Amino acid sequence: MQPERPPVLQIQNLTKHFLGVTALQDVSFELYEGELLSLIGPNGSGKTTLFNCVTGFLKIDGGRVLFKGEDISNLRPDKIALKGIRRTFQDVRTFPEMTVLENMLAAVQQHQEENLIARMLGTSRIHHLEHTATERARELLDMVGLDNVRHLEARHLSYGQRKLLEFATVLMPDPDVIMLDEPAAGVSGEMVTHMMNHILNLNRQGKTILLVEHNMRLVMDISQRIVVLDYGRKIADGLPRDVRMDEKVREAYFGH
Amino acid sequence: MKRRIFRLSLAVMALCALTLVAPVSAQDAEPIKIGLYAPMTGPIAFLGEGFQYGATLAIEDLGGEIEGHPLELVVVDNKCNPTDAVNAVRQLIEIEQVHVILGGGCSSATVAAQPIIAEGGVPAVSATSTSPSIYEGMGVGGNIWQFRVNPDDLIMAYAFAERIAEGTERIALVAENTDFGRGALASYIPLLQEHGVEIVSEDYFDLGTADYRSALTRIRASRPDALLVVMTERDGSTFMRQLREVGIDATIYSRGTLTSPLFLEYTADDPTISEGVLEFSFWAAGLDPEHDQRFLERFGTPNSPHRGMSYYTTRYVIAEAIRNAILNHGEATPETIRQELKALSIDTPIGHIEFDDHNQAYPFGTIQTIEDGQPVFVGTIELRPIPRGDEAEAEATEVADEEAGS
Amino acid sequence: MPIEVVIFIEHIINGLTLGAFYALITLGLSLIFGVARLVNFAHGDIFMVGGYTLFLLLNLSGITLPYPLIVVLVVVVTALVGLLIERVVIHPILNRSWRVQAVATLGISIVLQNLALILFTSDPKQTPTIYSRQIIEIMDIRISVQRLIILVAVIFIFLALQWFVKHTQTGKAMRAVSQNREMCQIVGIDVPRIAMITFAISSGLAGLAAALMSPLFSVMPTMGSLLTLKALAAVILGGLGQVNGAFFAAFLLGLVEALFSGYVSYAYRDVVSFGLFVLILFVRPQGLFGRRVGL
Amino acid sequence: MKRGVQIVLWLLVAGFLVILPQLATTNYLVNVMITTVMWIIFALSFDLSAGHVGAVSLGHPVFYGVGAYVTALVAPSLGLDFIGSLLLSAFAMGLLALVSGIAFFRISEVSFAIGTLGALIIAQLLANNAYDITGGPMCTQNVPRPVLHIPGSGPVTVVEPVHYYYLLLPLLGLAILIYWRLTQSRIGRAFAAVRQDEVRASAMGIYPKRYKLLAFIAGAAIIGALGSFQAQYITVVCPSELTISYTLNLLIIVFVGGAGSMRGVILGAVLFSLLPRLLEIVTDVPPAWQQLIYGLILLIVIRFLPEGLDSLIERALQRLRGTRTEAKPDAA
Repeated sequence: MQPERPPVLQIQNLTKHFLGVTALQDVSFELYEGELLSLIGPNGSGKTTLFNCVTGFLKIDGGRVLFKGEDISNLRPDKIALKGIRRTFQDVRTFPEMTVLENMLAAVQQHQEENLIARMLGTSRIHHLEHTATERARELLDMVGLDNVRHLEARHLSYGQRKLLEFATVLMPDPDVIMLDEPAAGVSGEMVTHMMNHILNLNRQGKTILLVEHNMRLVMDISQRIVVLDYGRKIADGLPRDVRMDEKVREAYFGH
Repeated sequence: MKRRIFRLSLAVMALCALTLVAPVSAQDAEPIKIGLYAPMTGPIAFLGEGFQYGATLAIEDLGGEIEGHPLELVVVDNKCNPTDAVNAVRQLIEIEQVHVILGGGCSSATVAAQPIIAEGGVPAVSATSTSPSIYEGMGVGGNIWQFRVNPDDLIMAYAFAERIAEGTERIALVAENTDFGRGALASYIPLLQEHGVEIVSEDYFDLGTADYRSALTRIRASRPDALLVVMTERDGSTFMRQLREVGIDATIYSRGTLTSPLFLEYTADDPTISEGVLEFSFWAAGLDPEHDQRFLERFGTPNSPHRGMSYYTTRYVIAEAIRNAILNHGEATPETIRQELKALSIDTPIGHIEFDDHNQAYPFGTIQTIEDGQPVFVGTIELRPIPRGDEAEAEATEVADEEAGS
Repeated sequence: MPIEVVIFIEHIINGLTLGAFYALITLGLSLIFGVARLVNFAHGDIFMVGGYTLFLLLNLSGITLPYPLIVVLVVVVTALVGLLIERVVIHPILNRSWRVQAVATLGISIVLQNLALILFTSDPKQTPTIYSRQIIEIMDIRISVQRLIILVAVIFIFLALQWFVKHTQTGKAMRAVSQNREMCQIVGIDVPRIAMITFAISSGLAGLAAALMSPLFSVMPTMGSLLTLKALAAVILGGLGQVNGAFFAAFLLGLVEALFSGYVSYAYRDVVSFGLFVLILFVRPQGLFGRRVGL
Repeated sequence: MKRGVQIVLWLLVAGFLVILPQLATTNYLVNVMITTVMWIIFALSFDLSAGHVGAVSLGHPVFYGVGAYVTALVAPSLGLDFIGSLLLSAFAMGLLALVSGIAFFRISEVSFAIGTLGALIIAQLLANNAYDITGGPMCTQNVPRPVLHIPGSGPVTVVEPVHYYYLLLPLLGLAILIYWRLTQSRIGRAFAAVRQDEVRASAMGIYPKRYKLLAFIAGAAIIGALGSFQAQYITVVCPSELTISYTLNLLIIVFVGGAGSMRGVILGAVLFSLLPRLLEIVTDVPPAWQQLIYGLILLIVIRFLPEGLDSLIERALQRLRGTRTEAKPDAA
């Protein structure tokens, strides 16, 4: 479908069991550079499990995950993050006792590859990095409209604000792949549009995005391609309008 | 909020001040301060408590004064650890400026306090620390300020091991896992072996142990003729209850406390528990029955080795040295008290007290038993200086030969 | 029967009674952890309060109460003490992190222990009952009736607790809260109230343990300290919050300790039990009977 | 605060600490100062993991006690001097923390806390029972005192508490420096991230175990050195150096002062060390009452000042600066 662009993320025959229950069965698909791909499916279809398997939070029982051709199956989550795959969480995770700005800065620990001693002594290079990071953080906060609350601790933010903050932190290191787990869940209608616009803008700037969403209608307009999961199996993979018409998808969603 | 807490803490402090500060009676002559450092909190607070009882009663019996100088007891908590012991002793010497120090209570505290006492130049008298290792450092060993009234484990083991060996072939050793228990058994084991007694088991119990049955089952299975029990009253009473429950009928030798009035009170519901126990110590209830009675009346709790030794040490040894210091030197200073301790020669209910060149005294060894639930004083044994260190090995055989010959 | 076998049986009995001691303490501790995620370092001190209550009730001037009535009174008193502690200290910090709560219970422990030291001195108090001196002899094994009472009581209490959480309204709510606290708040279960009731029950269980066990030992201010740590080890080994798991872990600890100290050494007994505890955690971080919690 | 002002303030504090013992009239007071400084170091090293990465190691005194034993039992046979012994104990405890940390960080939160407490109990029992090696309850005695080689004069054995105090001060400086650099730098941010949400920290490329180990090892090395100092100061090392009551004290200090705050922890340690002296001297409060008062203070602070006494200072400072204070709900 996007033959001229190389795949960034290849998911091959991914299988995962929980205490004998199959959560994912032989799921395969590719994510191409610059693509906005949505992963949809009813509750319990294995979307979040797949996210956790790709990002290393769950051990994979079968199959593998390739990132830019390199096998990253069962690597530690932090290593996968440092390779350039960043994710958000469905239940919104921010560091509650850090300020908004500190939350942003904490997202670029990978700039600190050099040894701990240098970091402890605070060499001038570190100071420089810190300065650049702060500038970038403020740009991003400005974009999502949180710059004015940057000195507030995250626990004092509203739910919607925290979603935006989590979204912004993912962008901090300028990752190759952005994985968003239901970014619009639990926020008000106005905020949903707001969020979807941000995602669309990001994709237009050339970012590769993998989006998990329960609500099919939300993603129809913005996605370039859609993968549908049901009971841990891939049941459809294609353009939004094709998927919408797919018999199996309709059955999974509406029970016909 | 701040104000609320401030007020609260003020209230707490005021409360403490009101209830705890006792009015000090003013007398003309300069008061003489006796400092006591012992564990007053934590799992072995009972030791410190006992010391305090004994010293308090002794001061009361002295009429609260010596030659017109009022006596004052200052108590500090050494929590039975070296750090707090150093703190406590420094506080006694430098802040309270006491004239003489009583205590230790446990050897980790006593040992750590030694350099501070030597450096501070205040005489210190130990009444119950039985660790042989303290002997080496005292007197000619370097620390001229430390004295010890009670005999140490080696001195006692020399006298008692032989008694135990009469009629005992197999013995099980039981001790609390402290300097007291470990130290005593370390002294007895080689001597018992020398006398040809087979040691069938050796058990150490941490303080506050609740359940002894597993060890007792094992000991019963190994069929010893005798047990040597080295425990204080508190753990000893629980141990003996369970020993009777399991049904071990060997002779019980006790090094410490199993026949003391305090022990009998702990086992008052079943006086047969310590029936027939043979106890070796340097203090026994029968030595001074009238005093035991007074102790019970004064504190509502009976006498014990710790309580008694603290009393006698304060009442006779410390008080006498203070008196002599005043009479012979005109005033009681740490230095004059030390000189008079060194020169002391006095007959007391616990025997004749006179310090050797290592500042060690040799009171009576005592033997006591329980008959029909009552303590029966069997008699005293004369304790003597014993060979130590390098000479010990050589002389040990010599002594054995001598005794074999007599 | 050969003597070795009799001795082995006796060691097993020793292990079971030791396990029963630990289990009695562990039940309440595990219950309150399950429901309120509270690590109660003061549990052993409430046990100690129970011991002193028993001592006072046994020595009432003039009246001699029957032992079963005394046991009930001790349970009531400790449950009330628990209620008081919950209201004054725990309740206001119910939503704080477990660290803060644990430190608060340490504060309670310090206060209770020193209060006991001031009120009763460190002299051990004896609390013998007519059963602690009655001894039964079977196959050359001598055991006091009090121990048998404890063995029977612990099983009875365990079953009663099972019934309680399965068949009563409060019990069911307790179980629900321990399984999913957030969900309970959403469906309208009064979680703080359940936590309060659980704390009272847990304290009552500590009191019951004291009323049954103290006659064999003695009552003193520090009697609960080490026991709390052993019981905490059992709670964690059992899988945090799994009351049944903790119960069996307590017996496991008792048996291991009895056999080790019976056949090898007493001085190293706690090295073995705590060493075993730590080693099992390395291999199974979720405890013996706990399930690994996912993301 | 401007960097310049900060440096001046630190210099003032350092100067004060240097002059302080000269004001003391007795060795007892100097000893109180030494104990106070030791508690500050002890508490700072504990707070590194408990307050910053959220791993409450209730077994922390293991590194203190074993560090002391290493100096008492091993250092003399290697012929090490004061500094050498300190380094040996620090290194040995850092290594022990690395090895035990790899195992203990398999478990977390409550299990970690109780598991490490189990390790402390084991350590104390071993020290008590290994009679032939450690002397058991009779302690390891006669640990050599530090001998300093001052140019111009011969070797001098340190005996006076004042001199010990000056030997201890650099250790305090080092502990504060390590604590400050670890928690104020970007590493500190990673610590906070790990404490607040391990899962999210991993998703951001932070390996939680690495930072937990870092805090654990740094704390262990500092406290190992302090244990070594203690051994050479008291000259006796007993199993009671591995007591649980040290853990209790640490928790009181850190939680009354304010976990995760250097100022709070130092304040807590100073109050903890000086309060009993005041109670002893001013009102002659018996020891059991003292302990009772500690317990009550702890409960009162936890109830009314969730973030410790430090939050009082923080509020006062904010008022001083005139910055608008954002309402902080009492939740931790």
